Amino acid sequence: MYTEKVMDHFTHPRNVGEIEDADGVAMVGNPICGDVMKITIKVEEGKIVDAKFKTFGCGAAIAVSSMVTDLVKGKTLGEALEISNKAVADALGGLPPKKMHCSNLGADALRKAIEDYLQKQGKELPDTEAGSEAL
Amino acid sequence: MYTEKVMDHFTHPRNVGEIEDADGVAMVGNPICGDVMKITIKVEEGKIVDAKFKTFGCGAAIAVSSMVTDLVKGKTLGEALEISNKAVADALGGLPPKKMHCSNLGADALRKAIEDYLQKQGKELPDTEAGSEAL
Amino acid sequence: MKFVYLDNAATTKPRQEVLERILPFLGENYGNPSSIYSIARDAKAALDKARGKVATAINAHPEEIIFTGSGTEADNTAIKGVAYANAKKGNHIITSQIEHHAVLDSVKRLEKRGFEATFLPVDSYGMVDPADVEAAIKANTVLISIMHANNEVGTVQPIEDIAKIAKEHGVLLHVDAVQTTGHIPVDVRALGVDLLSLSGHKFKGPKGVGALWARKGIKLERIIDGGAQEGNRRAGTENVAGIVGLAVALELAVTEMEQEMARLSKLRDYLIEGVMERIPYVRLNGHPTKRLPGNASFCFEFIEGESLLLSLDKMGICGSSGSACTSGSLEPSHVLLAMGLPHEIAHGSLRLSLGHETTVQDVDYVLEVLPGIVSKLREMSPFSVEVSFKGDCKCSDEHHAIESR
Amino acid sequence: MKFVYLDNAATTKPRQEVLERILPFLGENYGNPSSIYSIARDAKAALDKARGKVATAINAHPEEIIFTGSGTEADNTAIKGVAYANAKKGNHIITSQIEHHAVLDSVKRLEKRGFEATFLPVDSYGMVDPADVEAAIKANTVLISIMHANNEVGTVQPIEDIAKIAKEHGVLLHVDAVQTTGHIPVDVRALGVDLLSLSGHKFKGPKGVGALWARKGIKLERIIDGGAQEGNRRAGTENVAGIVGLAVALELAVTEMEQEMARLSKLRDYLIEGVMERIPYVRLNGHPTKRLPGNASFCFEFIEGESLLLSLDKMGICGSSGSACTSGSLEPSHVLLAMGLPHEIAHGSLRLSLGHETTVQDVDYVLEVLPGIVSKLREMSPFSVEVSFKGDCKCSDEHHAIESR
Ligand SMILES: Cc1ncc(COP(=O)(O)O)c(C=O)c1O
Ligand SMILES: Cc1ncc(COP(=O)(O)O)c(C=O)c1O
Repeated sequence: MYTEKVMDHFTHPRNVGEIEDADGVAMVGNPICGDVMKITIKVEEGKIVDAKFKTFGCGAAIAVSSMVTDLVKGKTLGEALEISNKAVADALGGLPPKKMHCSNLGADALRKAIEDYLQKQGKELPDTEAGSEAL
Repeated sequence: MYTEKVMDHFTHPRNVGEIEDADGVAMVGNPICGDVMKITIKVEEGKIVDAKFKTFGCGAAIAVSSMVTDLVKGKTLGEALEISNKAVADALGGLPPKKMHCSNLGADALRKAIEDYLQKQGKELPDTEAGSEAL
Repeated sequence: MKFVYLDNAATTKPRQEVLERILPFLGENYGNPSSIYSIARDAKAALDKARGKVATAINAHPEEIIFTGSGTEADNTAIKGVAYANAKKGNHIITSQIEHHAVLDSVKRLEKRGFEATFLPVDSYGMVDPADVEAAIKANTVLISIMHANNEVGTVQPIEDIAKIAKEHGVLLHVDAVQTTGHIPVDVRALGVDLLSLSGHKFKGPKGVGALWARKGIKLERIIDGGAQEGNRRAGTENVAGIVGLAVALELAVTEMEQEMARLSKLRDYLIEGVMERIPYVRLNGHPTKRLPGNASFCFEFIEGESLLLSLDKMGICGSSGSACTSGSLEPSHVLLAMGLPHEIAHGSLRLSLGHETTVQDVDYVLEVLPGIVSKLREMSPFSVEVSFKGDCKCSDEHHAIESR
Repeated sequence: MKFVYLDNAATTKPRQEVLERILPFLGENYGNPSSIYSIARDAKAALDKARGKVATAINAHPEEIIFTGSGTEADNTAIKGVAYANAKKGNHIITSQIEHHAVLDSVKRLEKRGFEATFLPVDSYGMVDPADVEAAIKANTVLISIMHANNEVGTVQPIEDIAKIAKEHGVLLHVDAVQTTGHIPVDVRALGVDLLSLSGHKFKGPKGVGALWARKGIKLERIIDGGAQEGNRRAGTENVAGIVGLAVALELAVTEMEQEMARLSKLRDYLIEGVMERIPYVRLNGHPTKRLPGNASFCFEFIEGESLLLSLDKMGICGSSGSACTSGSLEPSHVLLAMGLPHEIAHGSLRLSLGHETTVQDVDYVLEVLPGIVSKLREMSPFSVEVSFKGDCKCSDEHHAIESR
């Protein structure tokens, strides 16, 4: 069902928790559907220096959360915004087809957390392709 | 499926053949249905002294033919007329339900052979119960 | 690693005795029961013997037993078979919201074919109220189908009471006894029902073979047409090995039933109590006493069932969940929802079903391992933290309103 | 006593290799493929592997394979499944008079549900004329179902030609390949068909498991409703052991096919020639060359099939007959009748079907024993004597008029 990579991230999830003085916070998903992801990020000089997650959801949802928080660390906001749900799934060696939609919310959560950060800073969310340079 | 008695009569059928100068002959059944029985009898002094059969049909039909010709030998015509299809089946230890109707024609054949004999003699078929004494 | 199989409601390990009795029919005794030569007659005799055993086990007549390819097929045959054969009498069917999909989907199929259906609600224990059954009966009702015990939460239904009502109103009653046959007494005459489904793999027989009992005289249309097998009620060359295996397994299960019921009920209660004691924010699903001897079903708040199952699997424990993720659908278990559980609680369900091999050591191991797993998942959950701050368990209602902020 | 099994068209002896591969799934590997823990995933993997093997064997995609509980169920699923799912397009179905009852009775069931059917005739060899198929197609025709080879007389049908016609007219074509799969090449793409049924026990797999291949994109309604197994196309816990066994058996059959076809065809012709030489008043049923490698089917005039079978059984020879007595109905084989044989001749049919274990010694034994059995039964027959007096075989027509005199 799940790849070894998924099982590794599920069994040993990276970056579990909440950053107390987070610069950006987001929670996506819906408990009614069975998947909720909360991401907190710490931003320094345009770079994500830390990211943590808390997730209510299936194995895929947890692995995705772990992977996305791992992937994003050290990236600029622009780079981080380029990470797609598909890229996270690929980094995990793929997800079962039926999990691609419901549990693959990592990139969405990350994006919302960045949005939250930018909003707090009074900045606009950049147009991903063109605007990433501006950050 | 079949009792041992049926299989015995099927494997070693008694009285196969045709009596050449038979006193009574009958053929019952229908090849379209898969069962035809021909019985020839020899009558002496109101008694059936010999009976033979030829049968086209299934194992049950052959066993029934063998059994009825065996049962009837030495019997008076009256006694012979009392033999029912059911009695033949019972003598064989029973027949599978679906064989009771299509293949259990021995007594019918015997009766017709006796009728044939009586007709040739210019006699009437007796009323089985009451008339048997008269023969 | 330890291996603790607690998913006996999903399927069971075939008994060694079953395997031994099956083997000849996968080898030397390969005759087709419909043929007439000696090895075929042996196969036919084995079928007859199996039919007799199943009949004895449920207090029925052998010719009332129809072997099928699964419990699901038995349910389909009962419901569609009765509905079509009795369509002139009426076209209304009553069932419950907590039936297995084999029943629910059969009834829904009939709805698409012009039949009418009522899906009765259940109470918070998953119990059908016989009064609801009676109230639902209409002039055109031909069939009621209520399960003997529910596969997810283990609640045993008041079948005798429903049977009395059905009889009074001249309506046929089908009972899906897939979870009860071989586990608790199933006596078709004592229950007073008209049709009953069972499945081999639920009582240590092989998978892919079931049986439908239909009271003599009941009109039933075949759903699988073809040869004259099974008294013209189910066509297809018989799974002789499977049928023999089912019958042997059922015979053994019935022999040991009284003892096993006592043993398992005790073990189940030990497990339930142990879990409830050790883990906060947990609910027992199903009826506290009127439940299957082997069924323990819980909802753990703030966590999701699939990740719970995966974590248990890592520790060698096999269980199941009504979470949407495990069913392949988007919705959590229709049974838990029908019992009134909110979606997010239903997602956190765990069914541990005990069986013949389950020992007290197995249960102890679960009690040792499960609390840690639940804690770890809760630590990972965005909800449990809030909860532990607030220190009460009512917060679950708020979850409906969660949005990204 | 000698034992010569010549009823391989009825069922076959499972291979030792099949048994060995099945066993773990009746024991340690008992997981339910729908569950998520490790032993369940093993069962799921075994199913996937089996699906892949079957797909490879018939040149299909794995996800196009639906495992069923028999060849009969596969036929039912194909015919009813397509008919219901495409009911909006049309309601006319074309089939032949010589189909297996699984097909015939499925079509007849649909007739009772408002569908319309055409049952095409065959020639004296049991061959369907593709021109008849084309002529029968109407604007509302949605499905054609023609068997690949007939089970009684072995005639192989011109499926490619029929497939071309079906495609031209945009009508789906189902093929019952239960008698051909594993015996002669079955390549669904080369045949150009849309659905195809097969059954495990006909090629040395276990009984009670079959498969339907349905080309991707074909709308198919389930006939067994319930769980989401088999891609939502056939509900019910899978017969994992049976499915694994079917796949292994098919794989082996395909590997050996070329060699076995050559060997069996030779053996079959040796048997046919031997019988025709040694026994008078005998007819070969089916096509002389376009026939299954293992099928030899005869009619012996003046005698009845069941008594022939019983006599053969006494000598350790297993065969079958289209006689009414062996079918449990009052009519002899519908196949022989459709080919124009009179009833009384059809009653005297004998099918000897050769298989993997059949040796030349077996055939020699039959050739040694059969003439004596036929003679003995003919001596007992009221017809054969007349015939031997007359010395010709036309007399059979008179038999219709026989009455007691
Ligand atoms: C041509 C044909 N179709 C269908 C079937 C039915 O298959 P099964 O025996 O698996 O039900 C058979 C064999 O009985 C057959 O020969
Ligand atoms: C209550 C109930 N009914 C029906 C079924 C279906 O039986 P089977 O698995 O044999 O298809 C099951 C099990 O899956 C069940 O638990």
